[in-house]
Amino acid sequence: MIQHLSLNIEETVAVILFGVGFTILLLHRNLIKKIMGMNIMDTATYLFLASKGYITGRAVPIVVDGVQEVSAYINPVPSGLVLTGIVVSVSTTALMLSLTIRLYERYHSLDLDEILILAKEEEQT
Amino acid sequence: MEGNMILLLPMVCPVAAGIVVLAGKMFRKDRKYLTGVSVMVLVLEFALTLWAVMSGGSLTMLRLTERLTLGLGVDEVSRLFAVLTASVWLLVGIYSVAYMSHEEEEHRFFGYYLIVVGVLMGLNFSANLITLYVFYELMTLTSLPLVLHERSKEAVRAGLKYLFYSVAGAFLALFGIFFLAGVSESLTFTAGGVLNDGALAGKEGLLLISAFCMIVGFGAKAGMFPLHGWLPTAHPVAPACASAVLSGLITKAGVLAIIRVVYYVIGADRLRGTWVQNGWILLTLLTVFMGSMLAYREPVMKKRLAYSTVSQVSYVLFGLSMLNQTAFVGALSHVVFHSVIKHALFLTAGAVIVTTGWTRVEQMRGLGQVMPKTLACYTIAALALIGIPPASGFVSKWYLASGALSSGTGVWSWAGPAVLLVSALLTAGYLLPLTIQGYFPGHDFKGEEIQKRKLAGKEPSLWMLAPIGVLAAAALLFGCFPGSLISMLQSIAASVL
Amino acid sequence: MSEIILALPVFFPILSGIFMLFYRWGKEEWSRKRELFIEGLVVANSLLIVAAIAGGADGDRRIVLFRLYSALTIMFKLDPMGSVFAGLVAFLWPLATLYAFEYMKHEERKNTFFAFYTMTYGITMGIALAGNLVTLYLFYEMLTLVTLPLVLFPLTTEAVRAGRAYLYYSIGGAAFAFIGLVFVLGFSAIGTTEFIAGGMLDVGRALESKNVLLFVYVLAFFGFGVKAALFPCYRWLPKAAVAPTPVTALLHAVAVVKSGAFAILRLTYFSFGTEFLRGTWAQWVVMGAALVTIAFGSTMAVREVHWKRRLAYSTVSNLSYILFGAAMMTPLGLAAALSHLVAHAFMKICAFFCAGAVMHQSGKTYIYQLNGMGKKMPVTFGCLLVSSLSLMGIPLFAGFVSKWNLAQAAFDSGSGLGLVGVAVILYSALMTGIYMMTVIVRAYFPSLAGQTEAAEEAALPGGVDKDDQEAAAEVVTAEDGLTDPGWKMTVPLVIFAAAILVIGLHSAPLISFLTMIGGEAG
Amino acid sequence: MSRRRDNYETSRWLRFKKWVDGETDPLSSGMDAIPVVTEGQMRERRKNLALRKAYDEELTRLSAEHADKTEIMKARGIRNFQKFYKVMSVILCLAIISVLLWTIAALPVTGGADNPANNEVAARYIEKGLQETGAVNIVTGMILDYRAFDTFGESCVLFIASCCVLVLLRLDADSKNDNIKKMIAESDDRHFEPKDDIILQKCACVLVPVIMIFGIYIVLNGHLSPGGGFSGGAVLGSGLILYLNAYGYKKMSRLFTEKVYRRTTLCALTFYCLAKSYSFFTGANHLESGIPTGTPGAILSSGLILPLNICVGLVVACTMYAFYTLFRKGGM
Amino acid sequence: MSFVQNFPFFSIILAMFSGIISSVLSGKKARNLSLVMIAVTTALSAGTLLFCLRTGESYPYMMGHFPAPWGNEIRAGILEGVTAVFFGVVMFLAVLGGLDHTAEDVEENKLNLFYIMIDLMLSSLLALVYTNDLFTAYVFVEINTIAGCGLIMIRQKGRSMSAAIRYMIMSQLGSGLFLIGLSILYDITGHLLMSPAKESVAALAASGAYRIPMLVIMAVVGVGLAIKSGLYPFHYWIPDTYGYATPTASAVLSGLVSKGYIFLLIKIFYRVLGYDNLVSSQMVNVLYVFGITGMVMGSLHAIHETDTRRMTAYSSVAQIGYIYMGIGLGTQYGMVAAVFHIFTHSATKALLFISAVGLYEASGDKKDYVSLRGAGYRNPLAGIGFTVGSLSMVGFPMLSGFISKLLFATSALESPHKMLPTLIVLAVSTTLNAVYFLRLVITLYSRRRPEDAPIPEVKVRSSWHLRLAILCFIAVNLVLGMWSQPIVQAIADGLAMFG
Repeated sequence: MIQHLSLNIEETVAVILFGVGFTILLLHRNLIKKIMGMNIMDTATYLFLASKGYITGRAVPIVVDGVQEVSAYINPVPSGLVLTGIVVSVSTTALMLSLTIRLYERYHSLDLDEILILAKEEEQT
Repeated sequence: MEGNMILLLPMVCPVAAGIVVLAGKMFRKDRKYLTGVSVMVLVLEFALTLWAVMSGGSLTMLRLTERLTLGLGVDEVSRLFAVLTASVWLLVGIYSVAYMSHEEEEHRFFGYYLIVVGVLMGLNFSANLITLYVFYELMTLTSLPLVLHERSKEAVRAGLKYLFYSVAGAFLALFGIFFLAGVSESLTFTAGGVLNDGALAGKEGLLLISAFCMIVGFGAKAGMFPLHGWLPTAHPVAPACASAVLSGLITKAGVLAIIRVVYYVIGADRLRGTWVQNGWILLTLLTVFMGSMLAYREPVMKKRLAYSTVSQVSYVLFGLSMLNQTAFVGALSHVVFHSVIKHALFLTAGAVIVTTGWTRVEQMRGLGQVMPKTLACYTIAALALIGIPPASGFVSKWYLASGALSSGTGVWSWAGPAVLLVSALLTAGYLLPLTIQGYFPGHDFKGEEIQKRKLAGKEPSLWMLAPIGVLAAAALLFGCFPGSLISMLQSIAASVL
Repeated sequence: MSEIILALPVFFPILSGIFMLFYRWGKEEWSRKRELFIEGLVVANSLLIVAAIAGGADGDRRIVLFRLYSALTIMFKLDPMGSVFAGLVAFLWPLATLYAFEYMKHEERKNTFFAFYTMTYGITMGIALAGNLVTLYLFYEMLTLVTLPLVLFPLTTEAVRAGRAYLYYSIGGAAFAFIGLVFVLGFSAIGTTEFIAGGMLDVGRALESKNVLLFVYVLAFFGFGVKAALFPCYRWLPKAAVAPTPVTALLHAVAVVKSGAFAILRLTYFSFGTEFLRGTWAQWVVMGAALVTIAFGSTMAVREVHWKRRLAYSTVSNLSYILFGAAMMTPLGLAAALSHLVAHAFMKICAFFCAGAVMHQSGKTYIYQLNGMGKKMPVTFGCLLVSSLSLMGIPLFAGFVSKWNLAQAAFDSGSGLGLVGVAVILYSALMTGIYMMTVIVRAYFPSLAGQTEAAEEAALPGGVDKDDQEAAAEVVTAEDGLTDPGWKMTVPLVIFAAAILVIGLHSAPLISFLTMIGGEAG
Repeated sequence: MSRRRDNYETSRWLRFKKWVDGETDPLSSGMDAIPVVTEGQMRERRKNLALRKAYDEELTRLSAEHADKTEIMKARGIRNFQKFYKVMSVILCLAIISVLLWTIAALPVTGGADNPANNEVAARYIEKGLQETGAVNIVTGMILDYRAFDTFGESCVLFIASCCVLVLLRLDADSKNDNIKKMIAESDDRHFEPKDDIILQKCACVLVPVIMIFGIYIVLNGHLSPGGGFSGGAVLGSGLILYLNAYGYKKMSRLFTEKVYRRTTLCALTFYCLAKSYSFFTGANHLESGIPTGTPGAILSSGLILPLNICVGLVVACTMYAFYTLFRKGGM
Repeated sequence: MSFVQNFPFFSIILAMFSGIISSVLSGKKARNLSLVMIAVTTALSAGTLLFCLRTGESYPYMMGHFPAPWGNEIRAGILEGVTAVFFGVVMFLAVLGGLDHTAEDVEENKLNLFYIMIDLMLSSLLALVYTNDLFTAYVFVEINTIAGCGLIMIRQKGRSMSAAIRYMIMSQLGSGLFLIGLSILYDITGHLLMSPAKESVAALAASGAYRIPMLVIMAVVGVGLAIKSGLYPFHYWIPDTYGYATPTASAVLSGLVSKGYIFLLIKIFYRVLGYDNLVSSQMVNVLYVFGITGMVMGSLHAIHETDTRRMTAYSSVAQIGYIYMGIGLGTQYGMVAAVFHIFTHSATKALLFISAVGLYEASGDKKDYVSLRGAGYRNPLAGIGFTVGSLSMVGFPMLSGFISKLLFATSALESPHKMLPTLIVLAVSTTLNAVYFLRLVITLYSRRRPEDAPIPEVKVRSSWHLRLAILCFIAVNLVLGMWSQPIVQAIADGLAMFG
């Protein structure tokens, strides 16, 4: 298993990163850190995907000199998926950051638990 | 409704009269009306009973369901009980006319008094178990107002206690009835039993349980241990005349029911030698002894008499439990005798209460100076109850003891008579002190109270004295001339055993 | 299309009730005209039912209304057992309505009350006429809902609590009954849940998963048993006694609780089938539960000093008589259960109406407040006497007949638990004697030392709180000028009392009819 | 619990811990501009401070020994729950990592040419992509033609995200709500804006045109070389942001207002939507789309890909710029 | 190729397009556009449904010029049609019912943004329903998530924003897991379109290769979507989210969004992973356990709640438990029941949220029990609506909840081991539902007490659209409850088409 993991070193790293991101998302109370965790998680997934598309010794899938053989290029599909995924992650990051800004303006805190408590108190008063 | 309609009359007539008395306004205002009508109805009742007894036959009143009919019929046992009831009821009724004059709401007493006798007649004439049960329950309910009459807190409590013991007993009995209905063709009383062997197969154990339940259940009315508790509570609070009939006749309704169940439905043979018989004997002997002991220790007169009833009625039950002819004769004769005697005793106690207000035995020292005649009657009755020959109690006890000895029930055949004997001694112990203290109060007795209240020689009125006298005389006479009664009882015994 | 007469008695009152809710009746809040309208409506419906029954109740007449789902049809069917319940309700309802007019005289929102009251009639009919388990379940749930406003009617905190309890219990029960419904549907030999005398289970398949089915039967029994106030789930019934008396009387002594019992009968005899159930552990479980309830209900009734609650506990106990009969799973058992269903209806409605009459006339609700009322309200207490005696099971009254039948059936079934059952019934009868006769005695023979005693009794354990004690200290003896209520109350009372006597004295036709039903279904 | 030293506050461990927790601010020694705090902000802060103080007091009160027992239990419960939660999350994450590692061990080896992923799908993209889409960049061809629906969805993600940010952060000057007016006043961050920073302006003067041209290049050559609408748009957006930073809102608003932003986005997306709908519709109904693919390698080739790239580029550029401005001051 | 077959594509694009257009419209126009669009979309979906019913077949629809393994595809069948129609109807009514509140809660010049989100939400839901491509599904899941977040936070209160950020965090966890599952799946099959992916999966399953990754894919995708749809242990975001959003948003989120994910999950189970593989891998049992736990725990939480909106939200947790329980039963029939419950629950929960609006209006916008006392008299129609909804939740016959309960129960009969637990939990959960819903119903119809705070301004009569929406929802409920047979049949047929 270890050997196989070392062969799949990119994925292994990606997965560990994914786990790190996941942990941050769950554990940290600071919203900015949560967002970072989320980004790490997303990025790890893209790394995973991208490494899946790679084929040893082949070129970027941009047709050069009219060569159109399969053996010449790496798999273009994961690259496309990563492109799409990046946009999605940018969007969600932006959204979360803006939420964080609003919440910080309101409660002067980035601690999610504290924000929840303050929000509850605010509503009660 | 088919059959001899005359049987209905002793039932309907007093009930109707009772309702009229209860409802009519004029009875509340005018005492004369009330007493007059009541006595007349009682006399009429007596006549009707005799007529019905003479005419015999049977009557089907109603079909409750397909198999449950309400029917009346006349046989030897019902004759005995009916005549006894009617005559004693009449006497007590006459007594009540005087006794109740110082109570409130007399119309209610007389109303229910009349109704109860009607119900009792129904009970006596019942031709089957269901009818018996119906009247048994009705009797409980209609006699309840008699207990409650005083309406004091104790009276209400006592009334409820009476009700619950009776109802509990009745429901115990009902268990048996439920069972018996399933294993018999009909529940019509037939000497020797009506059970169907085919249906009974495999349910013998259950039969015994049912029989025992019924004995204990109906035994509640007869004051048999363990359901005897109501008697000593109910009697002291009820008017003396009510206590008299309660202990003299209504307890006998329980006896009648047991006779009917054991000898006319189940059949004595099925019980002989079983645990039911043994248990039953044990219970009766326990009751006999316990009743006497309690009576002996009881200071309140009416309560003492009540305990005495507990003990005495169990003599009857003991006789029945022996399941042999002689004892049966003894039992039935004791029914009659005890009824007569106990009425006499209770009426005396009532007379004492009315005249002097004394309720406790130790208050009654020197009673002989107040009412010697009454006390004389009391003494006769007491002697009869103890069983001193030639008074009546002796006859029945003789039959009971000899029946027991010849019953072949092992240890019971001699233990029973021994207990009876001890109990007779105790009876003497609790009844005679009144006589002795009454007539011979001793040197230290000054009779201050008697003098102060000018009670000396203040006999109760004739309305009260006469019934007591008649009853005391009967107690004596039955002992002297028991022949015809005994022969009649023997014929009954022969038919059922 | 003469079968439409089966659907009419169900929908006519429901629709009229809805109409009453929304129709604006001019200015005045209440008028004689409306009473006449409602009474006419109820009587007409009863006549419809009578006509329907007269047209033949052999189970062949049916009407399928619509299909809820593939095998689930909403269907009415008039069979003998249904006609017993239908006839009973049809007899009671007009009288109860009459009584309600008088009782509700001083209340507000009468319109709402009577609208729901009338709707309940239709829905109870729906239960009686339901041709299959689904229809029964449907109307069973609807019954909960329609009667809820009636329980809530006083809108006091107490009433709201009672309503909640009622609702939770009923819905919860129905949820468990639902399991039964599903299993019956799943194992039905005919693919639907239509009631067939003797059950419709595909026995071959059922035997394969016998224990599961038995377990489900027990669940469903307890589920429907909630409405019939089976032991662990009885609490709602005494609480619901806060509702106006016509509601307590008609619904919580007759329509609603009997629907539960009726549903159990349907479940046992017409769905699962006694063949399948008899002699299994399930039978012993349900019978045991019924017996526990009988004993428990009567005992609690004795402890209770609030009159209506006492009667409610009595209902708890008496309903389980019916369930005991049902659990016997013999033809005689069914007949006995049905006979108690009929008899208890009369006895308990009579008793409740008496309580209601007293409350209406004097506002007294506790038993120690009833001293000496028997003389002032002779008709009321006369009827109460009749119903008490009948409840106790004194011969000549209706209660004896049903008890007799129950005991006969128990002996006939030959099971040990049956015998225990007879003993329990007798115990309960004794308790009935205690809790009913104390009332009677108090009413007719008020203790002279009433004052002290009332206070004393109020201090007894048994749920008497401070207010009650104060109330007890306040009024002990009956006031002057107390009389029997108006004819609208007394007439139903007298009719019920008479009915009790008639059944008690001449029950042969009824019993033979019920035995016939039992013979078919057992 | 470790033994508490006297100089614990200055201990190395604490400093390390603070550094790890990010509590120390290397810039804390007065390098940042001193913000001018408005009165409203102060009030808000005071209020919040009071709230937080109350919250802290609540906590201390709860942990005080003579506090109500049940509340202590509650507080302890919360603390225990937090500990439990942390432990559970760590366990969960470790579990996820190990499960995924386990999975990876069973997956095909990276870079293998025979991996299942390298199947006929990828083959056709490579072999016929040029002919079918006209795009030299196979990835572009794939995402804008073969799998254009995904890409359209992706644009919509961006669009809706910008809408959400607008909802959250846009402060409307014409709003009737007083609260919002106050917020607008407070968030006016010109205090922080470098005022005519000459170095920045000169740099920007040089850089912005280059950046813009580069961005346009990337967008236009999306089908020929690495790049495309998104990357180009991002470059364009950064150019705009740089310009804004150098010259301020006033000058920027001559060039780029919210109206412009909206219209650009609308036009671009509408065109995108209509064009792709046309393409989808014709494709699905097996009709000829009638759009020439052109000569491979030429700028004006590969059918709709070029215009779509332009659209995406516009949208992305606008959105990036919009994000920036909104984050900064809630409006353009 | 019939023109009708274009309808699914039209409906998705139409929804998107109107969202894009709305960005420059005024709030009012955007609202009207949105309503018209939803109506048209629903009509188009109905057309699709009719077409599929008539032909009795499903069909793929190429998004572009390239067929299955290369180009994007959507796919329409009976089940998709039914779901799309249903989602359209619920969406329309939810928007209609919440109009007033939306106008109050949302700043006037952000109103168009709200409707953009509604439009895009609908388009993404439709795309999730119709999609035949896993990656498309991922992208639209993201749209859905962001739109949902937007709907929550558009009511810019502190709690709704904190709820939104929680929602976002949980959703991102879910999306991340979903995406990683997708990546692994792509790695071992090489396909993103469902039909070819399914073939590869079947081949792999037959050959026994890649067992572990397959299992992990099931788990990861299942958990990811379960988090997003709020299955019990992952439900923490639900109460805040549904409780503090504007009513339309609550109705849409609880009624549709979570259901969209569940539908997608079912679709992936059937169309990609293969239902038999799923059953044999014991994954269903895990879902089953989570489901029945959720059924009970959600209700227990709901009982503790005093805020009625949060209570209704917790009830959603329980109801989602029902759906997963149905999926977890592992039978075809259980799946039918689960899908039917998707419909039931969206109709009912939306009805509850919308009619609660009417009740809050009549109680000075307070949401706790005490303030709602007697609200049923103050706003009768809303009271009736809420009562009907509650009864349906409790499983009252003639209402939709009964049928789904029945379907669950009958399907439970087919699996011997899960039969009794299912039925008992069903019964317990029904009882618990009764406890909290009917407690509220009773509160609605009980009299206000003197000590209650007075109601500031009582708006007795709701606007016509609220009343219309409530009436329509009640009608939908009744239809589902009384004429369910064709719908269930359609679901069964549709599932059969899934393969």
